[in-house]
Amino acid sequence: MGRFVAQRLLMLVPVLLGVSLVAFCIIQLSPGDPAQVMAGMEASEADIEMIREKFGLNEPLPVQYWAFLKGLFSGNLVSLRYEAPVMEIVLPHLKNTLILASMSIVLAVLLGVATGVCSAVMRKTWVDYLATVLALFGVSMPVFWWGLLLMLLFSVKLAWLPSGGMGTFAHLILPSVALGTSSAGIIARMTRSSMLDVLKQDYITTATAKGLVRSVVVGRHALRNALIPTVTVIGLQFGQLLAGAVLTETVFSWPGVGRLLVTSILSRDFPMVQATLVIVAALFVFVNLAVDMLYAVLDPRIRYHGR
Amino acid sequence: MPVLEVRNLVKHFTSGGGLLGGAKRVVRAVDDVSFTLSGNETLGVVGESGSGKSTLGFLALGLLSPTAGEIRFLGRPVNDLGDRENREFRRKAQIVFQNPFASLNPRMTVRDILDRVLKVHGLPSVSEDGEVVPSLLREVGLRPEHAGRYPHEFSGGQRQRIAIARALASGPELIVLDEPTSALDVSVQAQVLNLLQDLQRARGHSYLFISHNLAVIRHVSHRVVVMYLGKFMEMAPKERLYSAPLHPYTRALLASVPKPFVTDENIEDKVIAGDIPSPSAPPAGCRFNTRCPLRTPLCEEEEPEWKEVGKEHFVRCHRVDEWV
Amino acid sequence: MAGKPSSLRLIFGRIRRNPIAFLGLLIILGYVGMALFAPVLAPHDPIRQDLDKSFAPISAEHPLGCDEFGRDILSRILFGARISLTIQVFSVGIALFVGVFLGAISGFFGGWIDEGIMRIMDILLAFPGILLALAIVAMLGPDLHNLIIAIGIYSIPQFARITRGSVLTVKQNEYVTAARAIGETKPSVILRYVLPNAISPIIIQTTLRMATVLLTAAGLGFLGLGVQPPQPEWGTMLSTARMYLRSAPMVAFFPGVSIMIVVLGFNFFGDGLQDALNPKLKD
Amino acid sequence: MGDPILSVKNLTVHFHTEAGVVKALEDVSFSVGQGEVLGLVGETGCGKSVTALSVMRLIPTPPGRIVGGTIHFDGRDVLALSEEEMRSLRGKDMAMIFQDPISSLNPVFTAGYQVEEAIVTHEAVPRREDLIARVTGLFKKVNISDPEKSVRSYPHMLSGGMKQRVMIAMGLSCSPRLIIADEPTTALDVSIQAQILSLIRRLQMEGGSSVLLISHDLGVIAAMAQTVAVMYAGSIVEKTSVKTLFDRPLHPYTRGLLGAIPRLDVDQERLSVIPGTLPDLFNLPRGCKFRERCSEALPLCAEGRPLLAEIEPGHEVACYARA
Repeated sequence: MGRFVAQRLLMLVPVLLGVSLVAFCIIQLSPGDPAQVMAGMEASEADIEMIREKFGLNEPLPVQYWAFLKGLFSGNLVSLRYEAPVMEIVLPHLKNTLILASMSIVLAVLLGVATGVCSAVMRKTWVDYLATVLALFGVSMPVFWWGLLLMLLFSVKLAWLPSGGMGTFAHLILPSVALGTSSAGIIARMTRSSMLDVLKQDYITTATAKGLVRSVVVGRHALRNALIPTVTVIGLQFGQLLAGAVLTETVFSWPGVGRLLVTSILSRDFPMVQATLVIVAALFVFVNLAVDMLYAVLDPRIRYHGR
Repeated sequence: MPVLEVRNLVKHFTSGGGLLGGAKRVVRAVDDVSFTLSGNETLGVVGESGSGKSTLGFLALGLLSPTAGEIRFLGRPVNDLGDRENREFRRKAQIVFQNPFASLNPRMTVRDILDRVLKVHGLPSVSEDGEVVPSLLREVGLRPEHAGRYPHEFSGGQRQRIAIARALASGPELIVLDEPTSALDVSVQAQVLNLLQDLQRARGHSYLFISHNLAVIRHVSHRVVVMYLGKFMEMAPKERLYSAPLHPYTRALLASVPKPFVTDENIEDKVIAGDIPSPSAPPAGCRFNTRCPLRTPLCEEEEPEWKEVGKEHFVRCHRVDEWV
Repeated sequence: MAGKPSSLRLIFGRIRRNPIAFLGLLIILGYVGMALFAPVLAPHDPIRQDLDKSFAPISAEHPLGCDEFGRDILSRILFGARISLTIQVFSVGIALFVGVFLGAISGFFGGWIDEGIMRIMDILLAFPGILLALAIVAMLGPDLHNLIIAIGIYSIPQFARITRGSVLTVKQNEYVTAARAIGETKPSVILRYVLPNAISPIIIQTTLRMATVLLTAAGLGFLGLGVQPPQPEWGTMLSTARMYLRSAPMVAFFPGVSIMIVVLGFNFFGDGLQDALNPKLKD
Repeated sequence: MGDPILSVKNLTVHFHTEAGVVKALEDVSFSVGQGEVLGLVGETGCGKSVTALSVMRLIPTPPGRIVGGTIHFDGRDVLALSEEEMRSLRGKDMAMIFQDPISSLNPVFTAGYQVEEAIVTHEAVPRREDLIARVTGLFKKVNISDPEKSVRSYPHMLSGGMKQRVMIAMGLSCSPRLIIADEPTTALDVSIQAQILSLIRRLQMEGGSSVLLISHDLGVIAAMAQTVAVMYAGSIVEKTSVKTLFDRPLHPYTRGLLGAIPRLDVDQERLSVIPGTLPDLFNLPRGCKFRERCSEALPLCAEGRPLLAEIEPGHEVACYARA
């Protein structure tokens, strides 16, 4: 198991380097002069020169990349808008996003797995059809519009819940429901299909043939196996939630990393954009690593052999 | 000149290793085997799982490259053929697989399947006996009207006939048959085995017939070789191998097959004890020593020689001289 | 084991018998019709402003009412379908072409080619969901072309992965080895034996991807990073309508509903297609 | 022998699929006596596995449906039992061993746990140590190497032969009166097959259970069974003692089958074949199902289905040419 973890960690290195390179390129590959892009169209020649100086844009690219990497962690990379080291800004926002995403994933998993299991067990009944349609609705709902609808109903019309901002638990409810809906739908579909797959396996017949009650056959023998592929999907959904946060946070004025990213893009705060992208991607990569570990716990075949 | 000559052939599969891939494991799938196959001859290769018999077939066709050793096809080394020679080799050496449900492209009609062989080798689609595809189909006992159908419209036995027709299409000198009847029912198996024998009589090609079924091997082969964990244990003309087997493994194997008639013998008395060891960790010394009832201390230490004990009869056993 | 390939008629029959999938198909057809015939169907110019009619309610002349600049919402929705369909077709087209190519050679050849391609895909996939598209748009600047490129690139890894997986499965089949044994060249093995049998998951992914792509494009529009106003892109329309949510909620309602229905159509159809192309899940 | 432990009468099973109705079983009747080993032999599609699953009431429904006939186990009407009554029968009084030990064990639970489960479902075993001791004892009984370690092993860590032993231990755990073994050695190597067959035989002799043994391999049947029923396309065509069947087969299909087997002990110039293929189960022909492949078919054979009839004492055949 230790070696398995070490192996996975080592495989992350090139991915993380690649991620930082992509973020770094965002400025470099923009059409035109990077300094001009960062300064904006109306900037004076002097402003542009200052930016060029400040970000070392005259240096050769590898040097710039190295400086960028160092700057990310040393505090040398400074936000144009906040005029503070990027990390100092990103990390508090990240915490807020994690609160939102965690709540959403909990909702999505509870709802999705339960729906998926019911759907599979009651296959081809009205329960299954209803669950299928609901799940597909969930997947198809544009998160920003769904958020607006929820806000319209629960805060504008009914005034039960706050329409935006962060503070109490009540503030968390609407954004996390809006954000988690689509993931719940995807998890439900995945659970259903892997459950159907597992229910056809020979070992399920074996379990029935030895006289186990149906609930044990389904709840223990089938679910345990069906969860293995579902866990991967849940990991990927966590990434989707981080990304979906960009939209949800904008709708609900949630002070998270998603909104930070959008405002930074709109205000051409490129160091901020780069830092946000790197941090979110790195987080996602580590979540996937954690999912791989969980996978190994669930599946003894991987636990002993590695993959 | 023999059709196929194999000398000291070795194939190792390596898994793991690398930077952090864990302990390197080497499976010695085929370990130092030699044999020849003459024209119009059938060599039966029999063994249990992990014996390396299928790997041997793939090696013989150049579908896998050997770790060591030499394969000559019609006198030419297979390992370093030029482009043209390689094409020639592909034309003259063919294969029929075990599972007729997986060995035919489901998206091609029977005609397409057979035509492709002709096209790849630039063979004419019309010969002096008329069109090639219908005559191939007739030859394997199908009807020419079947040409326009897709594989899934046929039963397992019929599909295996199509696979055989594909192998015949390029006029091969050697056909490797990799468990060609193992997926078929007994009554269909009999049809296919008879067909294979008829085709050999008519065309004179050679078969390398791979199977786990000792009775099928007896029925079709001229000579038989018994494999165990990558090694040849015994090779002999069919009559000798089945009437006077010398290797303890061959004997035990023959005894443990349930016979289709009622005997007074008990199945209990015929059992070879123990599991087949993993091919990635074969026992030292003689590979059969962990299960051999006649094992001596020597068998656990030293690998026996591949000895010729009679005409065309080879055995790999330390104690073979005691019962020759 | 190689299953029997389902004929088009059989697949269509299965879709016909699946009400959800069939509804999806109807929605898609309706949507494509809307996009194609928008100039004929639309009662008004989608761009021309008429401030007198600002927030005009639903009427015979303006079946869905007017927005803050007095533009006819129905016409904007109809022309919006054109924009979304354009984005969908071109971006999925790019992704399909590049992704299937990369996935096929990756899965077929394996080894370092596979390692290399898949590590690059891993890097792209490390930016979840809309983020990669967002980053690319941020880099190139927001307009229709860049949006198509951005969404196209962000969809490539999905197609590459699906294709690779499918090719790996198909490659196991003995008919692929048999093709090598009769002397087929590698390109011929890929094109004649592997890809035709690996196509089902790719088709399904294409349908489902159409849904995701529309959501992403609309999302970018909503953030102000998509197609720019006054173009009637649905997400962009929502973004401005949002400011009048309390006073004129219907203006935000219609573009949202349009997005949802079309996405639903593709998801319904894709889901049904999944069942129709994989009869193993059926009895 | 007394009353049979299992008695199946006129069992008819249909499968409703997208392509039509498969008549998987038609009027299948047989019985298994106390302590008897009945062999059910036939080729793919003959319905032998469907028969086994029907007895356990494990036919997936839909698409499968038992449309007619009765199954009595120890005098009780199996088809009339409630689901709960049936459940308490399964694994306790009748147990099943499946063909493929690799896919028949749940990969995420240990071998020992899966056997434990079979016990605690039917019996109250208050102490955990007793339970583990009992499972370890079962593992010893079926000759699993290193039983103490194997109970804690996951299925993928065991060889195919060992997995099948675990399945047998599971089947035996509550000392069932009937064991249904569906091709128990088909997935195994020859040398392992011999081990498993001899194990089943030893356990059957010791425990006195009855066995319904299903196989396509006439060799396995000859080695194991006392009575044999030969199935073809959903019907039993011949039923008699194992000795009579191999010495004096009467049904043309049985004869053809025996002639088609390559022999280990004698040279055969050519195998005799049964021409043609299995009839389409979606669309069975009128008359005898074997008629189109039969060299002895009479005009009568196209008229109706021949029924199983006792042609000589203890020898039943369904054939007009023998009547």
